[in-house]
Amino acid sequence: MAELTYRDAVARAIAQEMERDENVVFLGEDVAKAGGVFKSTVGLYEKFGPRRVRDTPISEQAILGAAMGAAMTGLRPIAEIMFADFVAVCFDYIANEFPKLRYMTNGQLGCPLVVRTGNGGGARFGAQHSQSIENWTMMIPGLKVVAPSSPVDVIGLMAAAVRDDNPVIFHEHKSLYAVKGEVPDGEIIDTLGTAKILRPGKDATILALALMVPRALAAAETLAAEHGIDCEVIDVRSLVPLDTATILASVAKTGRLFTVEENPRLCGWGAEIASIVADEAFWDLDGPIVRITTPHIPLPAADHLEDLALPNAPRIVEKISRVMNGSKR
Amino acid sequence: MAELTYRDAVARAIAQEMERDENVVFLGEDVAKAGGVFKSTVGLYEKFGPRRVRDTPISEQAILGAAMGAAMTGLRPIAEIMFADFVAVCFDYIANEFPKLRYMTNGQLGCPLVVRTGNGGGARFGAQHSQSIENWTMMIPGLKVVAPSSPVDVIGLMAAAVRDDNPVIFHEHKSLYAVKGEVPDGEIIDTLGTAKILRPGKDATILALALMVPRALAAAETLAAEHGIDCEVIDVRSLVPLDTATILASVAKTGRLFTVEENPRLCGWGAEIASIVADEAFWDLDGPIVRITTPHIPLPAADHLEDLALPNAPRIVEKISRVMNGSKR
Amino acid sequence: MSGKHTGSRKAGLSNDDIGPETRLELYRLQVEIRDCEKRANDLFFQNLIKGTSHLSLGQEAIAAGVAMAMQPGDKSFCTYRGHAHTLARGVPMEQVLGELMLRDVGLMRGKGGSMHLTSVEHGVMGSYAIIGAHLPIACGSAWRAQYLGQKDVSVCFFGDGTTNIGAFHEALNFAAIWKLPVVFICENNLYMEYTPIGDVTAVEHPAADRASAYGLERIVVDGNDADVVYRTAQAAFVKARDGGGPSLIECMTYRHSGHSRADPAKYRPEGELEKWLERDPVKIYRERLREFGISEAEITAIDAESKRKVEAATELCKASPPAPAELLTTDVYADGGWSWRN
Amino acid sequence: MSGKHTGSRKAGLSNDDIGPETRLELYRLQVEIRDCEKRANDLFFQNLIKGTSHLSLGQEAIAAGVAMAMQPGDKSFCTYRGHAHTLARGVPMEQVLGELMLRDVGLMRGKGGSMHLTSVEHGVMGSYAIIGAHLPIACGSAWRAQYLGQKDVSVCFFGDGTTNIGAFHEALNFAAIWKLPVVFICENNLYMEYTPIGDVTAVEHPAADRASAYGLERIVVDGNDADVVYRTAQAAFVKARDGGGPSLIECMTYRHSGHSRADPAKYRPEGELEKWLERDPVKIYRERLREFGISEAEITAIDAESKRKVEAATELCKASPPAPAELLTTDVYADGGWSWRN
Ligand SMILES: Cc1ncc(C[n+]2csc(CCOP(=O)(O)OP(=O)(O)O)c2C)c(N)n1
Ligand SMILES: Cc1ncc(C[n+]2csc(CCOP(=O)(O)OP(=O)(O)O)c2C)c(N)n1
Ligand SMILES: [Mg+2]
Ligand SMILES: [Mg+2]
Repeated sequence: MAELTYRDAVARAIAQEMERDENVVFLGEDVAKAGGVFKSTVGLYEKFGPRRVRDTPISEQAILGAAMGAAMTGLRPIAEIMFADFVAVCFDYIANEFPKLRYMTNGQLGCPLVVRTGNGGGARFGAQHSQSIENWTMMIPGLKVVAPSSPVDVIGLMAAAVRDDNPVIFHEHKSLYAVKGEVPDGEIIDTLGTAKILRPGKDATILALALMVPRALAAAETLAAEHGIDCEVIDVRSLVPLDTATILASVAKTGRLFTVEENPRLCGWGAEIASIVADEAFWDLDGPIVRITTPHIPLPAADHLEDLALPNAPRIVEKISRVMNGSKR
Repeated sequence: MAELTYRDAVARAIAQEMERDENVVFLGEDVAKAGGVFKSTVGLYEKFGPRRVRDTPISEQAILGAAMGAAMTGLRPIAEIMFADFVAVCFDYIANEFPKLRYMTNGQLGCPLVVRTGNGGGARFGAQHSQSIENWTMMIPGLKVVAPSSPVDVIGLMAAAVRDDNPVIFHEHKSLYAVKGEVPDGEIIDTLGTAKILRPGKDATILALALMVPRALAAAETLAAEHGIDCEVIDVRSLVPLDTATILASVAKTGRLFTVEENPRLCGWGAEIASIVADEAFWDLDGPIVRITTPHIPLPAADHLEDLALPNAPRIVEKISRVMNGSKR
Repeated sequence: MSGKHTGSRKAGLSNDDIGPETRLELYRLQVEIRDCEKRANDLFFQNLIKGTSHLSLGQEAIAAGVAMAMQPGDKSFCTYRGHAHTLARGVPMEQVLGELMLRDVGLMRGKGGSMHLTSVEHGVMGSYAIIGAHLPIACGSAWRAQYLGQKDVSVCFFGDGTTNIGAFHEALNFAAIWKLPVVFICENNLYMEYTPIGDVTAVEHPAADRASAYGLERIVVDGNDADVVYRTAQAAFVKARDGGGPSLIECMTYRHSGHSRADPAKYRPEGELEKWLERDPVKIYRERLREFGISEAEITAIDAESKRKVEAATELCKASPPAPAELLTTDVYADGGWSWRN
Repeated sequence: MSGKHTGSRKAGLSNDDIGPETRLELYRLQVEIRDCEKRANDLFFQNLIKGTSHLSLGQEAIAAGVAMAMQPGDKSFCTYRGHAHTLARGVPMEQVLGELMLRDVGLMRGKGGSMHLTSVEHGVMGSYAIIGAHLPIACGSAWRAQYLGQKDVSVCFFGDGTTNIGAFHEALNFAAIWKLPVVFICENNLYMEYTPIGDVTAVEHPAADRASAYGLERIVVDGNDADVVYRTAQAAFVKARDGGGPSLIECMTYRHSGHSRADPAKYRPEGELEKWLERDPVKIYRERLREFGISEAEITAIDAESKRKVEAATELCKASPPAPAELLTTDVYADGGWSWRN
């Protein structure tokens, strides 16, 4: 058991998988000699050498295209797209190539690769370097999509992603890189498609992802202490596959659902889950489903404005307590 | 009043706007001399000449980038991205450039342009030429997004889009190009952000878009005739801005909501609307909100398989009648 | 048509580096592609082919010449205009026509359609319908070969219009700096869909005139002469296998039909097609065989066998049912299914 | 550093096409950019600049030389490394530093941040932070000028690393075929973020060695000599204004600091920085002024005035509040608001 940052967990996870399987290779911009712009891949180049850990030109399409070509012919590439926002310049691979290959070829070819991205806001980087793009990837059939919130989940889910025979988009959160957590020694493997109940509760279910998880947890403590509202907090972790069983069971118990989403509102992951619950658990619901999201705006650079935009614990507390008190239950 | 195809309505709409405003220019691949691969822009080159109607290389990023640069300095470009799927190769402009320019520059610059795309399935074109990508654009703050279902709406909404001072994504449906409809003579202008109740009803609200509109209407007739279920059918038309007033009023009246979406399920426009209704109209609901969508898969090329995938009138009837009968109301 | 490798005519049988066996094979491939493509065209007009399809009529020499230079294990990355390249690697006609007809007998049982022909068994690693996307993908396949020390070459086919999209540029630079065993074949048929390539390209030879931007040699060849294509490709493959890195070959050619099934190609200047029909690759090659003393009987036998194959394949396809409905949701994910939730 | 326009030194004051007035202005611009960038660096270490920032220390001659050659109405399209180009067009320091400090006094009142400096009033049409995106955008601005018969030129600045992304390729071809009045200025500072450009590029001069792929002239110049940059840009602008189409100019330079605020630039080989410091553009230019007989007093006055400006701007920014909270949701749409529903 050791304390590890989320940042160092990334490097450890990749190292774990590269050690296990010689076919795992890693490429991206400034990822090798420099250890990545977020310093999340420090040491990999030294450990695995220039054959397996490769710096690329600023050519995101070439990075993802090459990863795909290698994946479909036998390798297990991990590709970094530095800031998640840059997924937009290589979106063809995300939307049209990776996820359709197996289907279009009737199973003749597969695309076992992982795309890592530095996702999310909070670093005052402005509108083109701060987006939460989980829904850009969740909406595309044929991908798997995960977004860990803790160092141990980074390792376990990365291992599962690398070993998965499908294209997996792995959203790391930039504002979590410095966060520390306990991580067991030895190999860690987790399971895609599993949500985690981080705080059991009986009055309401709160779903959160990545940076929103610690905020939801903090809010739940305040809601319990100051408002007598006992929330169950679930870290969704995996958007595809989606652990609807855990979510539906929780809503069956609590009767109320809140989502805490960093994405701008429209078509966020919470919308999809809300629609599932409003269909399949409608009769379990004791009141409205409420989504707490970033407003549907680009993100501002200024610290005080960015802080206003992203959901935080006080806003979660305010919203949930108000909704729960106003409930016609 | 004349009968016009949806295809010809596109050309007429563009001509109407180009005649009105010399700053309206039109560019895209094979759009000028050849009149477009869907023949939807035939005659514009002849009418407005090579200065205003321009063929481009296969360079979607250059097309959208050039449209943006022209828009922010005074022109009113209409750009064609031939198949909506190709939005993936120029998604940076859709996601990171057009919609953030005004915000990032604190209002110093705007981006008044229209991107037309041939959207949707039904033509047996396979997984990379058949997608419904409304949600790719709806999820991005700062865009406006429309998807007309009839020739007259094509003209009116195109006029509104060209005159709007914001970037508007205009999703034409490939499988509607041959559809005919009555169109009044003279100038036609419509309003973005307005849904249309095409069939009033009291038992359930059905929301549909583009190709799903005629199918929802057909289903509603069958539901009324054979199942005694009187559905209100609303053509959403504009995803952003979204006419939530019309939708919420309808649900308040009917108590039931169904969406008919061509997109693969996850994070479709129906998810967003379902989440809005499950929040704001929860107490109006008499039963689950049910989304009828294409399954979350890439689209197959084979005709019989594609027909199975896209929602159609029988499937809509089957689903709605089953759900309405099983209602615990 | 300038540049390297252009001259091909040999004075006579002496000093023939290609030889009659290969020549007959090159001929057979071209004829079979020609006949199969013509049949595809007929089937479309009989409404037996739905959706779209993009023929290589007139461009057969490139598919044949490159494929003949390939070895088993080499990988082809094709476009929507990929029937020819798929057939050239030995994929049976009924699997190609069957996919065009969206029948169960098709290569992907109708799930992919004409634009996505794939036969991994024959080294056809997919046909891609988003312009430019497969150039980086071919780089990745070549990277795998380099990484694993495997000796296969990845070959990527694309058109003149494709050279103007960003992915072309990224792939060429990437292949060059990593010295990847990949060969890029640009089939310059003078048009993108309907627009002449010269109207939208800053250089005369859209691929070759850009080779130097990636430190590569400028290569333009007569793409209607299968011998020329064969020799040029062979040299590039040897270089790639020897660790010499990528090549970019621009083959000048012309498509006899429209861009896709529905295009009557009215945008062509008068006489252009006729001029190119004189340089029809099949015609050229038939003369070549005669020049090298191949008997008329041998030629006719190949012609007849090709027609027979097309007939047999057509019948087989017509008799084939559509795929079962269950196929709709198979193979989205590696577990064979489409489940995105529990 | 080979190619056109390289030689710049004049024998003496005679035959001086630039003249003392312009020279003093070129010097002033470089000094003010230098001082302002240094101040930005200090402010970052005082934690008064949050987020990121990318300095042009060492690259001032390019910003100054190009801006001096521009006319009012000409349009600049910059990158995240755009403070220098913004200042060079005459934007007051406090508006630049204010934006870096995310204060209300900033150009965009803190909404955009350091990577998106924009001052339409001064012809600065935005700074773009997605590599390559603004090259096509600059084409569009140039297209507008051409379309409306306006005589302004659009200038697009970018780095060496940017030449390897697809948008570069699309924009260059597009500009060339439409003969657009746009000038592309590549600041080759030898590195992308931390990776030497030579490690990831197939040619020595990432921009100039690709000019021919777009039918353009090969131009590489000494980017640390403001006179050279000024003359080269002037020629390109004249050509653009005369309908001669685009130019691509590669300016060789070096950044004295790391890529962005937090980068200590340890990846540089020993002695490299020192070598380039000898060719410091400000130092070079100070010597140039002396060479041309400008008095020490005049030089010192400019230096002093620059320092004064930086101090005044810093104080103004420190005193500026953050923007009011209401700004969060303004100017998403043209109606000034953010409403996506009724
Ligand atoms: C990104 C993208 N843009 C546009 C298209 C539509 N399209 C299909 S084929 C084609 C022309 C391609 O021309 P070329 O590369 O010369 O190939 P050819 O069809 O002549 O073989 C175009 C524009 C596409 N499939 N993908
Ligand atoms: C599409 C995209 N990929 C990667 C980045 C991250 N990035 C920011 S600056 C930079 C290096 C750019 O190098 P260069 O073009 O030489 O400009 P310089 O910073 O040296 O001025 C990179 C990779 C980005 N902003 N956009
Ligand atoms: Mg072509
Ligand atoms: Mg650089």
